[in-house]
Amino acid sequence: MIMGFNINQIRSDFPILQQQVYNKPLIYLDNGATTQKPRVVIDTIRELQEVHNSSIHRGIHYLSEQMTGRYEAARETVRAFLNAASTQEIIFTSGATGSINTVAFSFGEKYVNSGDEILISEMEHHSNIVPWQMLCRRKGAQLKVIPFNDKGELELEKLDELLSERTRIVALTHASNSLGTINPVKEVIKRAHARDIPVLLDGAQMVQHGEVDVRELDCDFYVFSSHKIFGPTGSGVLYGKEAMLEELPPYQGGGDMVDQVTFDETSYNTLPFKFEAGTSNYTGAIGLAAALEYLQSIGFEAIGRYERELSDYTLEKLERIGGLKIYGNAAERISVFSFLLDNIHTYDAAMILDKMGIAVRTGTHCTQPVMDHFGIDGTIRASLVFYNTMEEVDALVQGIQKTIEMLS
Amino acid sequence: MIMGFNINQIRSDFPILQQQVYNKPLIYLDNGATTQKPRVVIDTIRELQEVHNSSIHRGIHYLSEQMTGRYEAARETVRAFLNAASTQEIIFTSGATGSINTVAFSFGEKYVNSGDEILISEMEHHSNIVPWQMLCRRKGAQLKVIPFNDKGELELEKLDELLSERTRIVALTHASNSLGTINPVKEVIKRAHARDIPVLLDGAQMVQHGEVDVRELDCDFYVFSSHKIFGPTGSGVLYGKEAMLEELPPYQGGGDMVDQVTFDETSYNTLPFKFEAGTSNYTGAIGLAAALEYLQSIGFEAIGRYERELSDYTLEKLERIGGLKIYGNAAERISVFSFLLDNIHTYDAAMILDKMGIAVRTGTHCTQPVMDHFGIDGTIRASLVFYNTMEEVDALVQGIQKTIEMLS
Amino acid sequence: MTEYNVTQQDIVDEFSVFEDWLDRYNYLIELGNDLPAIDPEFRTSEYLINGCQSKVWLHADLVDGRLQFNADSDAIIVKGIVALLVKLMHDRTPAEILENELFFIDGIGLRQNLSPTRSNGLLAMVKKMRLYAMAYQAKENQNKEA
Amino acid sequence: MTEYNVTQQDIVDEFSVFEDWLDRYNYLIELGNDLPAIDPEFRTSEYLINGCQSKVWLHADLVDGRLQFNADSDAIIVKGIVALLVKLMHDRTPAEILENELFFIDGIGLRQNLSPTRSNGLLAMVKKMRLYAMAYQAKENQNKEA
Ligand SMILES: Cc1ncc(COP(=O)(O)O)c(C=O)c1O
Ligand SMILES: Cc1ncc(COP(=O)(O)O)c(C=O)c1O
Repeated sequence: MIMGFNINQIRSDFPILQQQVYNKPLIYLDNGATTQKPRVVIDTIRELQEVHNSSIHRGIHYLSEQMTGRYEAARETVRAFLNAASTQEIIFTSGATGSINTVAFSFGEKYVNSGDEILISEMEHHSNIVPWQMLCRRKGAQLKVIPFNDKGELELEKLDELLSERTRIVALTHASNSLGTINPVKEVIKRAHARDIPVLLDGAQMVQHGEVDVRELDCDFYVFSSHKIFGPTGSGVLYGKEAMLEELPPYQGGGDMVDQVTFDETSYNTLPFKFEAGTSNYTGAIGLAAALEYLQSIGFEAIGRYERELSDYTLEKLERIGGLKIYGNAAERISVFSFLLDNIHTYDAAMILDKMGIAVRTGTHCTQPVMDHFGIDGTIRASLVFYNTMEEVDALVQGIQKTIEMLS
Repeated sequence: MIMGFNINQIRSDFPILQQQVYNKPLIYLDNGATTQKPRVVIDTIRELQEVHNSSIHRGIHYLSEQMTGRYEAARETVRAFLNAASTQEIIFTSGATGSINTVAFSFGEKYVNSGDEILISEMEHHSNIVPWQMLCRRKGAQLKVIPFNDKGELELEKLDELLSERTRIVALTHASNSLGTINPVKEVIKRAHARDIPVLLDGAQMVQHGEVDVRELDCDFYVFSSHKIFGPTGSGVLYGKEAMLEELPPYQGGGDMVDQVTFDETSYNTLPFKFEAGTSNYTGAIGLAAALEYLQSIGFEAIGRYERELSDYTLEKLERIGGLKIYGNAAERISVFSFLLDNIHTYDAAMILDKMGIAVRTGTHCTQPVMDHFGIDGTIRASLVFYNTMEEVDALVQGIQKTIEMLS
Repeated sequence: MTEYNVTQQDIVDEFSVFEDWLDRYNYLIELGNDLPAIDPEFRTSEYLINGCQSKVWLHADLVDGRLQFNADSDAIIVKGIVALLVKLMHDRTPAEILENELFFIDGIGLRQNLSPTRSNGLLAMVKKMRLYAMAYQAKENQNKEA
Repeated sequence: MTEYNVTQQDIVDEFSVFEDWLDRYNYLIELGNDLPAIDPEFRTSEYLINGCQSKVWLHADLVDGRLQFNADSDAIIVKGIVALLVKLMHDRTPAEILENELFFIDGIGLRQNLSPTRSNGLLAMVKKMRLYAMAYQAKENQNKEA
């Protein structure tokens, strides 16, 4: 029992967790793909649409005023969550993918030229690979890759030789969505900064598992998705240091991101609006803030402690299953577990687990290079968050044993 | 009375319209900025989050399967709404701005080079100006502009000389958000196509007012936003002819839009997924489909007839107010009215109307060139949709008269 | 009812005895294990239907006016469904395949497995089986005319 | 209560007689009409605080240790609020302006008009008035030290 952490209470906050599938209680272990929403988030979105809905910024009427206030308050909530220096540094986007594409384009336009290098890692999600590849192709730059070892840990000893005179930016995942590894990002940032190279961290799999302090990390950019941290879909965050964001050209053009527009010349709005083109997803942003406040009400510390217990328990149980091999055994990890069963196709396993009400994911998890590293096609992935329980882990283990039985 | 069109019934479908502001009934005439949501949309979003929420595509488990099915059904609903030839032509984006930026980038990368020309009009929304300006700057191309006359009608007689050998694309608003003009888009498309120049239509202000048939129009691209057609925020649509979309490179990189990823080489997914990078806003897309189905249940024909009556009534009433000047008097129009009051600052007028519960918008409406055309700073805009009433128009007229009284 | 549809109905009836999903899967696994592996010469990229999450291989010939299917999958439950499809369509005339609706998949509650989002290759395989039937039928008609 | 705050309280009391919003606005319009237009030399881009939806011009001098404000707006209701701010802060020492909280705007229900999203220039104007006070105070302190 974790002090002040009442798992039954917490589960009752999530309507979907009360659900049955195929007449079995839903055991939702696909949180790496997307997380479920607490009632307060669902209610906030409903209330916004029933009582407050209005386009934000520049509206003088009551509704617009109210909604603008709540949108900007949401920005402050996100700022406090990340401990950013100012709300100017918090940009609302369509998601982590949108955030990374924004940086890849804007930073790329300004700072990346032919012959330059972009450094990523071997364990990146496609969303943190492809935008950089597209940039490299456009600019004639080169993609370099920090490899990981068979435990799924970055080979830090290779970092210094990979950081070169031509490296313009390092883009690294804070936590891996397929290996579960938490990367030593502070060390990477320190070494990159020693050479004046900025660092983008992909926090899509980190923020829902532990507190993040962008000033303590000293990262230059940080991105995450609302839907993976118990908030609504279609919303995300790009944090950037103010001085850096000031220098970058805008990404998308449209309403709200401009100051003056003529056909000859357009001047852009100040931060953060310069990067928020068009009618922003204000419902999404305010819903995200509701999710962050919900987490705060439980307490990140309590959540962290509970998840560590849950994670240790899961690892121990999985390791004891004969014929099960875990991919990703880093010392520092989130509660995300990729594994394979001897001679069993992942698709077969997932089909059987599904019919027991257990939702896991199979495939490459958008990290094909991780699969290539191990020479495999994909894995089965169980990803847990703080509303999952030891009993659900037991059910997963039983499910896996039954699967092995059926398929051997 | 329009057959089968019960305005009281319709108003009761929109919870927010029952609202009071400053103890006065809300009279919401800011529909050009964003529209309100019927209960069925609000309920659909709530239900998706309470019962079905799951990431789509590639998930084998029950929830993912269900949600994927609904997402792809939403695509079919949009296809039918636009009468597109195939669901491959329907791309879900973050909004009209996101859609236009997608085309400006992808089409621009493929077809626009130094010295080429992009043709837009003088009445475009900033979202259909700035992305093309940014493209022109990047590629050394030139932005050309079809002017409009003082009634707010495109000067079509100038079109043929503006379409040149170097014109690569025409991007034109279907209906103007500040003038109310419905443009003769079929004629423009015909003349552009005669020279093999593709045409993008910005339907952000059209789709909520009348039926659109992309095949009849024969446009090459069509874009609109969900939040302006009674759907949720953070979602929008890009229609593109399949053969055209096939040719274009992707815009954003990320999960779901790829086929195979290695660090050396990435191959892209098929349409429409090639243009849907990252976890898509599936809640938004399904909510949009719910809004379209709601409209279908009322009937576009009935809506159109009612809006024409409402529009004629409004115009007649406004024209009778002494000292009120309307900007935008095109023969073909949507129910959007921009006006100024003699010697009265728009901000003062909006402040007073607001306190009477009347929500209008003031400013440039993100169409600064339209304001420059008339040499004004901005207008007051009342924009109506099918849930507005003649009584609300009367209240607006009274409010304007009171405003004139107070400020003269 | 056509003989083809009788076969489909038989499959549905066979499955109706299983109340539990896992029993149905057990039966599919059995069927999958019983289906001989595809000839190595056809287990190649040329005959591969890539389903992203599982692979299916399919080869078809026309012998004496009847389609001879040879199919396989790397996932055993998928292979079980493949076995059912082969059981139904193997050694049939193109006309039989084209004139009868495929209903047994729905009837045994496996429709999900034919959804385009399952990315298991089955939907593409069913389409391909019909395509083979169409192609061979067209060829036969041509021959007749010639 | 400081004399500065007494003035603020007076403004709040004055407004409390109006029950209706439109009456309050009528009063603001009167105040706006009564405030003399800013000297043409200050109605220039140099003294402009661009609020996007309405414009505000502001100029300040220090005469005998007291701030002399000269301000205007193109929107009359905004100008009414400007008149109230000038009424309060004009001919005050920098210390008075800096040491007292500004509460009357809230007290008369006009806080909305000071929100950053109103883009009417008022928030920027209030900030600028305080900045002037700070700058002149710093200058005075320097002069004393020198
Ligand atoms: C004509 C027109 N085009 C484009 C847009 C941009 O739409 P959004 O802000 O939803 O992206 C708007 C609305 O603001 C519009 O009125
Ligand atoms: C590590 C990581 N980065 C980026 C993403 C992309 O997030 P989204 O799809 O929400 O844009 C994901 C999730 O899919 C992820 O796990």
